[in-house]
Amino acid sequence: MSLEITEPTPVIISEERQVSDTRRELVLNMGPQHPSTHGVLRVRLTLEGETITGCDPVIGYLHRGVEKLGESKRYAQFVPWTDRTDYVAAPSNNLGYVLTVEKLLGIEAPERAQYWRMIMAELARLASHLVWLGTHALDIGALSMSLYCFREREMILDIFEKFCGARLTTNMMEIGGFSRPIPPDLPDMIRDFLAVFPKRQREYEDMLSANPIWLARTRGVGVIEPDVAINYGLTGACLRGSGVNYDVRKAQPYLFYDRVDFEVPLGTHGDVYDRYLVRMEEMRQSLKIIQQCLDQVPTDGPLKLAESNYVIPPHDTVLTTAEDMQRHFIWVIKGFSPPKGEVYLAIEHSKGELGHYIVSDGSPIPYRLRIRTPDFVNLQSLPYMAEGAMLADVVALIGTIDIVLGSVDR
Amino acid sequence: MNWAAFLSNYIFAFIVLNVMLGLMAYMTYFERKVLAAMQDRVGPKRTGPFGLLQPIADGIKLLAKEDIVPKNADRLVFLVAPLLSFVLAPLSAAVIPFGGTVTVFGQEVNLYVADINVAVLYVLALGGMGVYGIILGGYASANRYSLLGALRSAAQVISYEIVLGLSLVGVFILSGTLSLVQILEAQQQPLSFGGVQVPNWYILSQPLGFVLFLIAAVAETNRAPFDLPEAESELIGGFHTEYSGFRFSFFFLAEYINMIAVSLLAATLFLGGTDGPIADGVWWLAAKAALFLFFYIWLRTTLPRFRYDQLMGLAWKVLLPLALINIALTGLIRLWGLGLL
Amino acid sequence: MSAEVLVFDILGAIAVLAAAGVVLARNPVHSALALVVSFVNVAAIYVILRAEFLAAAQIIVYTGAILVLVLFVIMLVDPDNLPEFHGGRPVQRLLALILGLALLGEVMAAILTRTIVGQPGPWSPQAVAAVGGNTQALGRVLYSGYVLPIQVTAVLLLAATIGALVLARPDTPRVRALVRDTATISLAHPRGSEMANGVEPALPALAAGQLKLEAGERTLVMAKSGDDFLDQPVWGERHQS
Amino acid sequence: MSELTATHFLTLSAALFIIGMLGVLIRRNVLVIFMCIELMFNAVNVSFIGFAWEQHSLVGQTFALFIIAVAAAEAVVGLGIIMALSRRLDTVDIDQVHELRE
Repeated sequence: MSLEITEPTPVIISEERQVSDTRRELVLNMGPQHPSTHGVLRVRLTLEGETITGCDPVIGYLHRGVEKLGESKRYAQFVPWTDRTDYVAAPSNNLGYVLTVEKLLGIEAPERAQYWRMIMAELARLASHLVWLGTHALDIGALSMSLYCFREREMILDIFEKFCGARLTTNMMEIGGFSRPIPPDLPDMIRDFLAVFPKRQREYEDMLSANPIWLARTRGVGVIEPDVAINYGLTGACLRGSGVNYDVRKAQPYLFYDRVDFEVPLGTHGDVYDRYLVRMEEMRQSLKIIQQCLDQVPTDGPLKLAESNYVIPPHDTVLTTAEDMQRHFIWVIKGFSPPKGEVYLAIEHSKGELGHYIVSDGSPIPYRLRIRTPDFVNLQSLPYMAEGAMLADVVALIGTIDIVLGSVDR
Repeated sequence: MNWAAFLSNYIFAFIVLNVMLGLMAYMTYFERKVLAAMQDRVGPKRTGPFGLLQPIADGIKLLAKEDIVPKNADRLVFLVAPLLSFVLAPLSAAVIPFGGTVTVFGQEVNLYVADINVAVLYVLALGGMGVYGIILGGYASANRYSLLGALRSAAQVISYEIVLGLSLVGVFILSGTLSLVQILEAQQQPLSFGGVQVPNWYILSQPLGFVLFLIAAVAETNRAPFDLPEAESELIGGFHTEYSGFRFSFFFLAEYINMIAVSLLAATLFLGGTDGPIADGVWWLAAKAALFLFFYIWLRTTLPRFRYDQLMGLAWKVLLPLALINIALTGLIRLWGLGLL
Repeated sequence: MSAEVLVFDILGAIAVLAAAGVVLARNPVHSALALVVSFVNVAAIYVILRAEFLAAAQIIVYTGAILVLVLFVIMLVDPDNLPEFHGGRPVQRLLALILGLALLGEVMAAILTRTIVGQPGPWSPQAVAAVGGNTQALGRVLYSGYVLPIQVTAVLLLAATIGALVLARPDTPRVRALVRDTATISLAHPRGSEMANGVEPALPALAAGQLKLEAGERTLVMAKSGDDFLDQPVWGERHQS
Repeated sequence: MSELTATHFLTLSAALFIIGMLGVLIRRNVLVIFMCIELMFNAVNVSFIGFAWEQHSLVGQTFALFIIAVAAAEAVVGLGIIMALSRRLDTVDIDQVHELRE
């Protein structure tokens, strides 16, 4: 049979449709290579003069089939993949996956490890919010904000690097705790950061919060009513910006969030400015959480769950004791096989509720691995917000839902 | 024909033009350095000592870049448009007085290229003509979106040109003339204000006019919070999207020359150009112009961008009425001053 | 041939050629460009005729504003579907040409055989210079004998702007017409929606300490625990648009 | 002809006026017609200012100023009409604008 290769139909870049005798509608294509779409997002806008009448985001340019990959990797091998989804807050992704697997296995990391996991997750939240603020302000025109935000983010990345060797793709969390010891001067490094950051954050707020042009560009733009936010399934700052009180750390506390005192900021108008305020306040609350964790974390104690065939035995005993060597050998070759069943666990990621749903058929490889990333869901509200907005607002709207295409497309 | 006077004036004009072009080149360097300093980084320092050769390096780079002309572009207009805005920009330095008259080799040389009666209107006319570079650039690149971007920025420049003109009427009322040389002289006699020697600069007697002029000047040169056309290139396609190579640098450099020209104008009109507390001279003018240039860059780093409708709304609903009120007030004060009221 | 006449002739020739270019150009944008060249040269001629203010006014108003508006309209009217060059019937064109040449002959005859009548007015170049220049002299003349025409022109310009606004007012695009009042959900955890419709979600009764951050004029509400404000959503004024 | 006299600017004015008139008669594109009208305005201005120069009086220049103001007003309204016209009939060919006829 002849394999005729059909000429690919040219992608319609723009055409003008005659809507009514007097109005002409312009279809405009923004992206996928575009400075302010935070990655490879393409937005097809239909315009009427200056106002947007239709907007549909086109995604999939960064789809790597992470979930399908999950069905061919053993549980412990999949952790590096979780960094690559939301590459801006990798520790949070690791945490989400690892906690879900531990829930499936019915085991729990030692107390010291859980505290350190909380510290790293909150630092990841700060890093992610700094990237959001920098790019959001840059899109709306404040050039220097991105420079200042990335200067602070450097300090966090240095902490990650000291802790796990990598800045971005941290791959720091393992099932059952941490296998590497905590560097002794890490707590002081974090305390220095906690001392410097509030002053820097006040600098950001001096630049933006009361800046008339910033207020003009963000107030009343992209308003989402609370009920609409819930119906769209929005989570994180997008939901709390409209005043709905739902934070996974408070609703379903995991790790030791119930032992830590912090507050959840809620907006009152649900526009871009409110989401900006909510995220800035979240940064301050994260500082408070990290401070309390640093005070409460036991300075010694096991970092890794000991005898359990779900956990790789510690290095020092592998070579000396036969039993550990054998366990290490089986663990590496075959991996461990969890009980049959399914599990869903959600954590409060910087962008919203990050959920992992794993179906295990008892084999070392999960039967189904579903990752519910927050910004994929939050992105669905873009058309709702964009309708009726001005053309120049699209940039602000993309910034306010804080999407990273790695986790949108997976 | 008094050849000596003509020759000296010609030489002076030649010097002014070259200084303007040189300043323009080093304005890019100055901007990148100041921008970097404000953003906690270093800025160019590889090319030559302290990166001083950076403008030359940029120039060579742009010369080497391929000069693409879009297929169905309107060739002639496409080629002329950047030249138009580049050539018109330095002309407005011709009316700016760099000093009084000085004798060099026994020849009377007055330190301004031309003292025409309608100097400020001449500068406004050049501003008005500069719009053509933008419109024709957008039209000629044959793509629908750079055309829309060009029309937007043209509308912005026209609206702010009106505000610019009206904001200067206050100064004309006080100085009674349009020629910059006479305006400079009018600012030089210090006012004795309750015993205190206060320089009679128009910034003191025309604060509102000064602020309006500043805002309109920033908008007129498509800079800082009003740089929508540049941002527009992300959304709609600014007028210089299709340009590349040295042709693009004409647009790019025209912006800088406009900035320098407007700064010189602002320094002369409102801060008493070459008039300084100790020794009057062109260095005072340079210092004041540098102050304004720094202000341009400062705006660029800190302020976010206006949206198009806010930008136009600001011009027509806020600045224009303020300018008219300023004119009325200055007129009344002037009449009261002359005792006619 | 004094230098003045030479310059005048050059400028005049360019102006006339450019004017011809306006009529003959195939693409309206090119004819607009030709008109710009013609106006600039005419402005230069005004300077020769010692009317500097008029020259500046000509460039600012004619080329700087009117022609830019014309270019706007040319470009907004989608220049590709313009009528074919010289669509008029050839007979009409020929007739127009003959008519034009006849008129030109008549006018030239009148010009060449004219006799200067009336004695020269008061504003000799020396008098203009004494007053301070063309602008000052023009100001004196305008505001001594022509105050009424100025007011009339002002009213005319006002009428023109209002007229233009009415003409160019875009018909309102259909924008966010729908009022979004989907049923609200009571929020223990978002289980079901039994919100009595018509109940306006109000700001929750706030305990004293909870209203926290005075950001701009916008206040953030700080929730201490997961089940604060769960009875109904926190909401400012409902967005009717 | 060595000295600048009235005939110079009058011939220039006449030439511009004739060209403008021909343009109005010949061309079918409303916008070009509009530009030719501006050209005729300009021709009149040249003669006004020429006479002001010759008669040593500024009255001519004041009239020229008023003409510029009126031309601006006319241009604004004229272009508004052209815009509305082109939006409704989607053409700028003056021949097709004949709804008021018959």
